[in-house]
Amino acid sequence: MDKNSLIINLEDICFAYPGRAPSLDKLNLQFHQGDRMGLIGPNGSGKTTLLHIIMGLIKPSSGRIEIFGGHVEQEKDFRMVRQKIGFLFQDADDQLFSPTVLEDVTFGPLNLGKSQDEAKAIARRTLESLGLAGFEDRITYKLSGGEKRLVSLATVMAMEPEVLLLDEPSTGLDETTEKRLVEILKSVDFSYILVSHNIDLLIETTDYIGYMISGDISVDDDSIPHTHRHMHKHGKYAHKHDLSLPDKKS
Amino acid sequence: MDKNSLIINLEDICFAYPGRAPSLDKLNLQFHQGDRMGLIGPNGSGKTTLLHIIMGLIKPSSGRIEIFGGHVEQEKDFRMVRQKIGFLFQDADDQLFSPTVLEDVTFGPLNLGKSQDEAKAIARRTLESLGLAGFEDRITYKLSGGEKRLVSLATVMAMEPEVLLLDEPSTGLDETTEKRLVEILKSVDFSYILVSHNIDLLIETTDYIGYMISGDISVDDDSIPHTHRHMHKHGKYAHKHDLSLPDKKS
Amino acid sequence: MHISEGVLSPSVLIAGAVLTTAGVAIGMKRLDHEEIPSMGILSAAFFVASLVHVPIGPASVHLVLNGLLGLILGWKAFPAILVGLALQGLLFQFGGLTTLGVNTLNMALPAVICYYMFGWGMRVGTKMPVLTFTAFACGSCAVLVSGVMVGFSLYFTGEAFLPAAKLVVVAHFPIMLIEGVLTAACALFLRRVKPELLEGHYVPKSS
Amino acid sequence: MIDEQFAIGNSFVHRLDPRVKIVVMFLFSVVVAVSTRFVVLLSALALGVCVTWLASLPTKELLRRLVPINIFIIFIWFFLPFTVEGKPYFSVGPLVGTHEGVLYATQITIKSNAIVAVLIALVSSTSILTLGHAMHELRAPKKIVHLFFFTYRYIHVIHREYVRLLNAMKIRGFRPRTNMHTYKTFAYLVGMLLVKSCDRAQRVHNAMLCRGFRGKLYSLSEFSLRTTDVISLILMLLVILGLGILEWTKIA
Ligand SMILES: Nc1ncnc2c1ncn2[C@@H]1O[C@H](COP(=O)(O)OP(=O)(O)OP(=O)(O)O)[C@@H](O)[C@H]1O
Ligand SMILES: Nc1ncnc2c1ncn2[C@@H]1O[C@H](COP(=O)(O)OP(=O)(O)OP(=O)(O)O)[C@@H](O)[C@H]1O
Ligand SMILES: [Mg+2]
Ligand SMILES: [Mg+2]
Repeated sequence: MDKNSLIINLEDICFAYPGRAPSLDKLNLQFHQGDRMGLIGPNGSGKTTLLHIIMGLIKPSSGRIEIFGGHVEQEKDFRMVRQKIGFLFQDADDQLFSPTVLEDVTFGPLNLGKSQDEAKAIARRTLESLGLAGFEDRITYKLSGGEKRLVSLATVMAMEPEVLLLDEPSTGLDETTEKRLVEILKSVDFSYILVSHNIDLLIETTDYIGYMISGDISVDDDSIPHTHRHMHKHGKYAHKHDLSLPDKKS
Repeated sequence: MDKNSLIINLEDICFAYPGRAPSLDKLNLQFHQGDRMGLIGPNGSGKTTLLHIIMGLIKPSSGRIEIFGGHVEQEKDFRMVRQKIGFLFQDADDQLFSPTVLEDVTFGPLNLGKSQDEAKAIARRTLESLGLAGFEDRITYKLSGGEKRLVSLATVMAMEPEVLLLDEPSTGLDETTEKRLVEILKSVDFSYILVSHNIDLLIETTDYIGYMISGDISVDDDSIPHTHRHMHKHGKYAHKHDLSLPDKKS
Repeated sequence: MHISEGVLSPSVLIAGAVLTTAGVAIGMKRLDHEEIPSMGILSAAFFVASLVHVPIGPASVHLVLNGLLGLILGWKAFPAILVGLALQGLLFQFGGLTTLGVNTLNMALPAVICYYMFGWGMRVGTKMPVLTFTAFACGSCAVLVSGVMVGFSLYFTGEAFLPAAKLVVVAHFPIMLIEGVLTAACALFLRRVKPELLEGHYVPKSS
Repeated sequence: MIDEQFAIGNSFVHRLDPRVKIVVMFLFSVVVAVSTRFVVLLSALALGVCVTWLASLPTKELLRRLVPINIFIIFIWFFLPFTVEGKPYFSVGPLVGTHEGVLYATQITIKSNAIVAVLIALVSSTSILTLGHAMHELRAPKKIVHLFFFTYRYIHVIHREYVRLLNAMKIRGFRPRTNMHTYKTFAYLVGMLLVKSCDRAQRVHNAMLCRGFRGKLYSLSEFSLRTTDVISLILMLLVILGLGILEWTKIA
């Protein structure tokens, strides 16, 4: 598949939860191989809904979904989609449902028809690549918040997807864990869509940012480099925009 | 009570969850009437634990707690504390348990011995002051994340406390709601302690910031004004440090 | 009330085990593989709810909620209660293996009976007073029947247990009242907040 | 509250294969539950004490855990001595306690404590997850084993939610009393827990779908019997068999 082929193509997607105003309203989205897209927008603007539509967890009331060049509509079409697109949920407790870390990470590969041994090998490899070697036999519910988030990421990556959808992966994480997550995202060569309220995080980890507002996305490509100068108290504390701006020393 | 009287005085507080390393380790804290204190620190450094100790939800293994000049130790001492100090939990959006907003906001006043009518009047007044007029009969469970957070704040404010403890009140909120929260905080004349990972928020809403690390606080008063200059893409999007810096136009 | 190990006669223990096995088998048959995670989560919720202690005068009792459980789960109450009791046994030693059958039966059968007797009151469109009444009746009857069944388990073990059995039943009366009130209030809450839960649509299934 | 203190340890009993422990515990419970002879019951109790000693469990905690069952036993002691017919033995006011009654109540007391002691020593010394896996290996129905796993997994999450709600009530001045306000509040609490659990069920289901879930659940578990496991199993089985023989043949 060439670098810039279209992976996700949504056309005029509409969706409303029963008895609600539309969450998605004639939404269009083109996402290409190699893209790293950020998505920001107010609470309730439909970001999570959009990701659920892509994964086939809810079905749009109208519109057309094409993924990897094929039209997807039925549950069985989405089975294929879910092998190729990994989805990191907002709450790690929802994603880690197995008793131990190893069981949780092997769950995906086993469902894809891998043997127990292959699945374990994949799991070990994935955990190691995220710096989680030695976590295999830890009990999932006893992990700390940050560890849970990273293990969740491992469960998704163990499916060896081509694209990742990340729904607010950094909420509630401190700077160290957040930084680790950012490093991981920068080092893997996935295409991904990252939803976050944190613009600094998005600027650092994505190539372009979509702004979602009342069920539609506007992508703004003319990223205008500009200069801020500012001054503030508490300069002694490490603070986020120090870390997030590659050119801060300019 | 004069402006600068000591409200919260913690001396050598130690606490450890069973089978864990100490979460608080000989912690000292003086908090005065009129103070607006920020608290920042890595995950697991004990910020939430500290607030729980102040509210008497967990009991320290050693150390002395004085609140409003009195030594508090027993559950019944803390009942008085809870009337005067309001606490917004870290996961504020899941601290609502009543079917409707009105029932939830009246819950506190009713427990304080107010009559139904008084409680309702207080609730209406509080909701209005937070811009939530008309929310009375909404089902709490069906509110959006941001609305839940604001209603939770209303439930706490309806107790008419003198001090507020806020545990990461802005996580998961979009900029609009976060700004609204900041406006509310700036407009009320409470003393408060605000825990957040977001230094910009703290700088904007508090007078001084405590840094919490492995169970102890260091307060750093020499806020050194300094200048950053930086440049980044996506300048067209409103972004957080634009809002948070009073002197950005300098 | 849990009956301790070593009290009941072998015949009562065996009867309890056999009937519980049958009940669990029926419950499991109605449970798809796909629903197991959801059922587990709901069972966990009931487990936690049963840790709630409510004051009654100077004492406090923990909730049973088998009426509510029956209303929501029907026959699936059997596996849910079996797993719940097994975990209680393992975590708090409230019971052991030989009495697991009898204890499950004593809680789950009333749940299922009440489901058939009062479940209709939860359906869409029933009026508030009807809902309140049926929910109250369901909550209190489930506890009453449980009490009576515990009494009979003792009585069938030996005539000598008769006075103890009677006292067990009487001791369930105040709990009945509380459970009735709680079940009714809870049903009203669910009706307002998430009615589908009362109408049997509580587990996600993929289409 | 929901922690497994006894599962931490490295005694001989802790290291036994969990399948052996389950089998032994099951057979032991059944044999003792149906036994009536004092020789058998006393040997069983002695055995129970031995096993708990082998597991080197903290005595205080052990005794604390024996409290719940013994409350029921004490309840029984108020009745049985007086209601079982037989030779008068003692009297309290108008009530006459019989010799047979006291013996019967004693028998129950010993049985109960023996069974629960072994239960604690063998089963509580194993983590619940390991037990689940062992049940799977012992061919317990798969659906039940998985239901057990999911319930156990989410008890912790939901318990945390419960504590959070309870704290939210506390800081708003709530004090449980015997009144409608209290009962209504607890009903809301339970209702909220159920509603949230339902939503969580939906989310977990979605997460599983995204990882290719099609109704099949897996368990990874590998236990291998070691020589000590086999020897202990045989030894324990012989002892239990001995108890059985003692009971039914009435020798000794
Ligand atoms: N399960 C649901 N049932 C009914 N309405 C829902 C449900 N989930 C979301 N909604 C509604 O759909 C709209 C879009 O919600 P969505 O969760 O997609 O927003 P979001 O952009 O992800 O917000 P956030 O930033 O808070 O995560 C909101 O108005 C929300 O209230
Ligand atoms: N209920 C609990 N049981 C056991 N350990 C706990 C519990 N709550 C917190 N801890 C532990 O206590 C320590 C302090 O936790 P605390 O929640 O106070 O940190 P925090 O500073 O609020 O972190 P965060 O920024 O993530 O909110 C952590 O190591 C945490 O793992
Ligand atoms: Mg969202
Ligand atoms: Mg915290």
